[in-house]
Amino acid sequence: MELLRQACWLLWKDVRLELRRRESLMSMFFFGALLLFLFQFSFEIRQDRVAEMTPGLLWLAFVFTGMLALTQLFQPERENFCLEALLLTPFDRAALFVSKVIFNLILMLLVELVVFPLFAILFNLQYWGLLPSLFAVTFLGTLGFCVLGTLFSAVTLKARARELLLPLVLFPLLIPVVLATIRCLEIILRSGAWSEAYPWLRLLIAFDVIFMTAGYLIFEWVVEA
Amino acid sequence: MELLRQACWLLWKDVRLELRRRESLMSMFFFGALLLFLFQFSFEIRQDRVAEMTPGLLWLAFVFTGMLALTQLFQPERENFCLEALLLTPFDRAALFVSKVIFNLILMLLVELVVFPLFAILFNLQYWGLLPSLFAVTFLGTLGFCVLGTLFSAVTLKARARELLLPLVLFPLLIPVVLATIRCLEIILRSGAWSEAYPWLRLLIAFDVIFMTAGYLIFEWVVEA
Amino acid sequence: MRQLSKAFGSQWALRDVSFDLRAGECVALLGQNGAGKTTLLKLLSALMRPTSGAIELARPAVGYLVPGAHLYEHLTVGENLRLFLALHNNKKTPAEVEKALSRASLTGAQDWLVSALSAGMKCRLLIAKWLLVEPGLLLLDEPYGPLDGAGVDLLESFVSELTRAQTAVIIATHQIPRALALCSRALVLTRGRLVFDGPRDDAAANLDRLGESLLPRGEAWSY
Amino acid sequence: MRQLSKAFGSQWALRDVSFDLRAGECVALLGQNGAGKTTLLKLLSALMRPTSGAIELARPAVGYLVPGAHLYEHLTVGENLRLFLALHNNKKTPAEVEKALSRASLTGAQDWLVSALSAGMKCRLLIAKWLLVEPGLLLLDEPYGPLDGAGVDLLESFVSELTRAQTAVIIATHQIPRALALCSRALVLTRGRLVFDGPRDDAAANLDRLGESLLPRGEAWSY
Amino acid sequence: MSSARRGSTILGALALVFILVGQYWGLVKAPPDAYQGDSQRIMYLHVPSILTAYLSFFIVFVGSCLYLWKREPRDDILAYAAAEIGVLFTALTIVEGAIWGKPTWGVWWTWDARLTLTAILLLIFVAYLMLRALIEEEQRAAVSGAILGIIGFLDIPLIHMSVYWWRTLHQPPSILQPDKPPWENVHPSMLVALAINFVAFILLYFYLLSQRIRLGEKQAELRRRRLYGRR
Ligand code: HEM
Ligand SMILES: Nc1ncnc2c1ncn2[C@@H]1O[C@H](COP(=O)(O)OP(=O)(O)OP(=O)(O)O)[C@@H](O)[C@H]1O
Ligand SMILES: Nc1ncnc2c1ncn2[C@@H]1O[C@H](COP(=O)(O)OP(=O)(O)OP(=O)(O)O)[C@@H](O)[C@H]1O
Ligand SMILES: [Mg+2]
Ligand SMILES: [Mg+2]
Repeated sequence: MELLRQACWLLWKDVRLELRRRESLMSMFFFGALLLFLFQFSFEIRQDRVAEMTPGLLWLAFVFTGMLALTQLFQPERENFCLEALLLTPFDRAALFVSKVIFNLILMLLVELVVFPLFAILFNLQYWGLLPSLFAVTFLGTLGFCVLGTLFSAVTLKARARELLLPLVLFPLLIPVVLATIRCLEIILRSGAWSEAYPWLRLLIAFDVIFMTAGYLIFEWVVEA
Repeated sequence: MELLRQACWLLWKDVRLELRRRESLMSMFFFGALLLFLFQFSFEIRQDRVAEMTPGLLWLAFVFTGMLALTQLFQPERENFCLEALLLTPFDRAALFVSKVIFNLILMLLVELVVFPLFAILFNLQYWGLLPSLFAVTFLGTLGFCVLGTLFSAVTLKARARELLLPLVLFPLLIPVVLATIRCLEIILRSGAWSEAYPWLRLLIAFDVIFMTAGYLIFEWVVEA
Repeated sequence: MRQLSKAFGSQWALRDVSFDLRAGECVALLGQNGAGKTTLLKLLSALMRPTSGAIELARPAVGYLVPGAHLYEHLTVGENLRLFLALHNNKKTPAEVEKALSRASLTGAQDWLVSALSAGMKCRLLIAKWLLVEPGLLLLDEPYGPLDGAGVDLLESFVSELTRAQTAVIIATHQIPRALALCSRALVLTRGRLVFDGPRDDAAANLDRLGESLLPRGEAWSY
Repeated sequence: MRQLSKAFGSQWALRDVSFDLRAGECVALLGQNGAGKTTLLKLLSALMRPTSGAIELARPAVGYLVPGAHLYEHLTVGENLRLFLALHNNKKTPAEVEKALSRASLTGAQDWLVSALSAGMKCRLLIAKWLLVEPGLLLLDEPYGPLDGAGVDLLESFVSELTRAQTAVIIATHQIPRALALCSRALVLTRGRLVFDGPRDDAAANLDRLGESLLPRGEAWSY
Repeated sequence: MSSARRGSTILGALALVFILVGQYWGLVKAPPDAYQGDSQRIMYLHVPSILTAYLSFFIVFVGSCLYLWKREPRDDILAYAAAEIGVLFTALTIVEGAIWGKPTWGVWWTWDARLTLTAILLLIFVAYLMLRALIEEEQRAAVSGAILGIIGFLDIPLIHMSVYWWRTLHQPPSILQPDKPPWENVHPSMLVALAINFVAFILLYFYLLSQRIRLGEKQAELRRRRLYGRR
């Protein structure tokens, strides 16, 4: 697959840029810890309320990380006309989209991987058994977030006025993704029953598929001259 | 005052750039709105708990959107060696600090101005009468946030993994601001009594004063070669 | 190239420019500051869309060299080359890469960050990159600027190699004597219009008439 | 300038460079790619700290001109000038600003965004900026690159004006004939060391010996 | 140079002796706590560790100030070294506390003011190390570190105040109060054990610090050698 090969190279480049040393990963870990501290200071999270608040808090952490990552996502391409350098090569434009989505996803998943257990320890939650399902749902939500976010971030790369409309369309689309994920998490945490979560889950998957396809198709137009 | 004159020019420049591109404001508004929706869907905020949860939620939303602005605060200076161009002029380095603090403050206050009423509407709150005091406290907190945030946004200008590093460095240092602001807001919402909030308020003011002074004195080292 | 025009806002940067390029031809693109040289090259490289007109390319691979741009500053020299070669679907061996770098006097700089290179070294690196990619049409935008004597030699031998390999080359520059010595044909732009298109000797003879400020006062421009 | 040295990591970019500058002197700074010219200028402009050695300046205002850099792309020409003049504590009137712009052939470009300027126009804008600021020491890093003939004339008249006003000027360039014609003194760097410091005629006579690759093969470098 | 090395070695040896004696005293000679039993013995490590961590923060501050003022690489090495060892001791305190907390309180962690403060301390130290690691250019990294060292130190009293108020003004103090040991009826040998361990930790701290400084100096020396050649 030509597309995948190119996407891998682009991904390799981003990863290279990010981790010349392993400290970036460490910073991820402490970042997760920090967010939980912040929550603790903002709301008294009492034991009896934790289960109820968990999905919201977790997603707050993830969305925040995601947004921060998005502002910097295309920074390497902004500098020194590197986007032009990429466009001069005959690569499939969608490969850039795929690689940035994956890069963003990796970053967020790493934070999530840290935050989940930390959350459990610090707030004394007993959801170890549910962890796989929680993670699966979160993954779907994160994917949707990354896809939309990458598109959004690519659009702001260009300052042309007419394209400022696109974020206006894109951004509200994030809300259903986040909503569906939170509801799913809530249901799983409350009852552990997948069956109840199905409608939300289907919605989530549908969103992911639609946005990925749309992004894949639209991206060439977004970055092209 | 030479310093103020220079700071005004630098501020004028930032405002000009922002008006032309609207990059920071747009992403901040979107993110702020997204956070509100997130809160709305994930925490059932009942009337009896409002006083307790509102300050945390609001302030968290501000801090997070503020973080977003901070990662982009020095973007214009990063491009095209403009920071060097500034350093070539014999201006007082502290003027850059002052101007960026004020600019960041303006951005955040604008966002707060929108988020406050939106929040009130979304959650059916009746705190219109308290609005001035709430705003005064929030202003003090926001100022503290902007002061340290600007300082470390400049410090981490050349760091890798910047979007994670900045909050990592900043948040632990901001804990007094976060705690003090939230407590003040809570006290005001609960009882409307200033007297109870005094110790916190004093702490907040002390924080603002100490770090404005420290930042002012130290900033020269931050940007120099 | 047919009737190429480009407007920015309400202003024409390029007005009805038409010309043909033969394979293996080397063309000097001359013109005052703001005449539209860079705009023309960007249109040719498809980094910009023409407001009107169309471009037809026989071999679609277009190389565009702007000194100092188009490199990831925080990747090393080797990483930059590997990335771009991979995206160009170019299967050069490491030995060939090493050879191109040594031609550009960058041996041993493989593991340097690009941000640690001097201006001339970055330009040499870009030359090495296009040397490896072998594009069908190469556009050079003021390539002489940061190069020292040896660098100019490298650039010119690189260009003549390419033209021998049937690549068309366009050089936009203000170093008129050097460019005319190297190229067989010249295009002159003035305020967005193509005012001259012909063999270099005609250009050299008519230069004063074509653009008043192409040469500094009193410059002898023998080649 | 005393014993100036600068190291990057474990590598010297500049090694024990010492020289004095008199007011009103014009110095050509020559050297191969990577010789350390840019590094030296950055040290002089205090944008970099020397690893060892010290710089003493009689008049502290240092101007540093690098074509294409040091401008806010998303501000207009006028806004850029106003900002930098204000920060330089320079109280030029709008009429004077207008005059400097018209000297740089940028009349009417006041309200253009800098990102809409061509490379040469940006360079002219920088010249206009330093023309207005009148620094005590001006450093030029490869200023000829993007300038057309008229631009070179502008630059050179600007430089001679400054030297007449007792400003010292250092020009780092690969356009050796032009630089030597303009300057009274030359410095030659080779791999970070100052190998020549003397009047331009000595430099011109010894150029082949000083750096093998300063000039392209067979270039006649009369001035 | 070599006398400094000898001093450092003596420091290390002394620290070792004191640690051994202190451990003997703490683990064997001091009686078990009346309420907590043997688990209380971890206090003999716990309290000295946090003390050295505080000391560390102060040294980072001093080193940072000196560096910004004089620009001597020596001061930067000092600050960096102190920060690294500070992380070690702060982390140690938390781990010991957690180990202690499990049997006494039944949880590893609780949001008590003192615990929170220690954790924030750790986060600041860690941020310091991250900041330095993620900035490529050496001088930049040193200056950035110095700034964080100073600001962080100035911030400590404010953080301290806010965290304590957070726990006291806001809600009744938690049932768990690690800071109120029954001093009235402490056995004297408990105090002796604590004192010996204090000395031991301080000695250990300075030993580690001197070693870490030596390491930093060696690295600087190595860089210099690469530049100037062997001399
Ligand atoms: C993660 C858990 C813990 C942390 C981070 C922690 C941190 C600290 C700190 C910072 C101090 C020094 C405070 C000062 O002198 O002002 C301290 C002292 C002390 N801690 Fe802990 N601690 C933890 C758990 C515990 C536990 C579980 C106990 C025992 C039940 C305990 C008992 C003590 C005692 C007895 C002192 C010294 C006496 C005093 O200053 O009043 N700590 N701890
Ligand atoms: N992005 C843009 N927006 C608006 N106008 C532009 C833009 N880019 C170029 N122009 C205008 O188009 C004209 C041609 O610019 P171009 O960069 O092609 O000139 P050039 O021949 O390359 O000049 P130089 O020799 O100085 O590099 C100029 O008048 C310039 O102001
Ligand atoms: N930031 C940096 N980090 C590491 N090495 C650097 C850095 N900047 C420059 N160098 C190295 O220092 C040496 C001198 O570079 P400098 O840019 O001063 O050369 P120059 O004389 O300006 O060359 P040119 O004519 O190509 O512009 C080069 O070997 C370069 O690789
Ligand atoms: Mg051009
Ligand atoms: Mg240079």
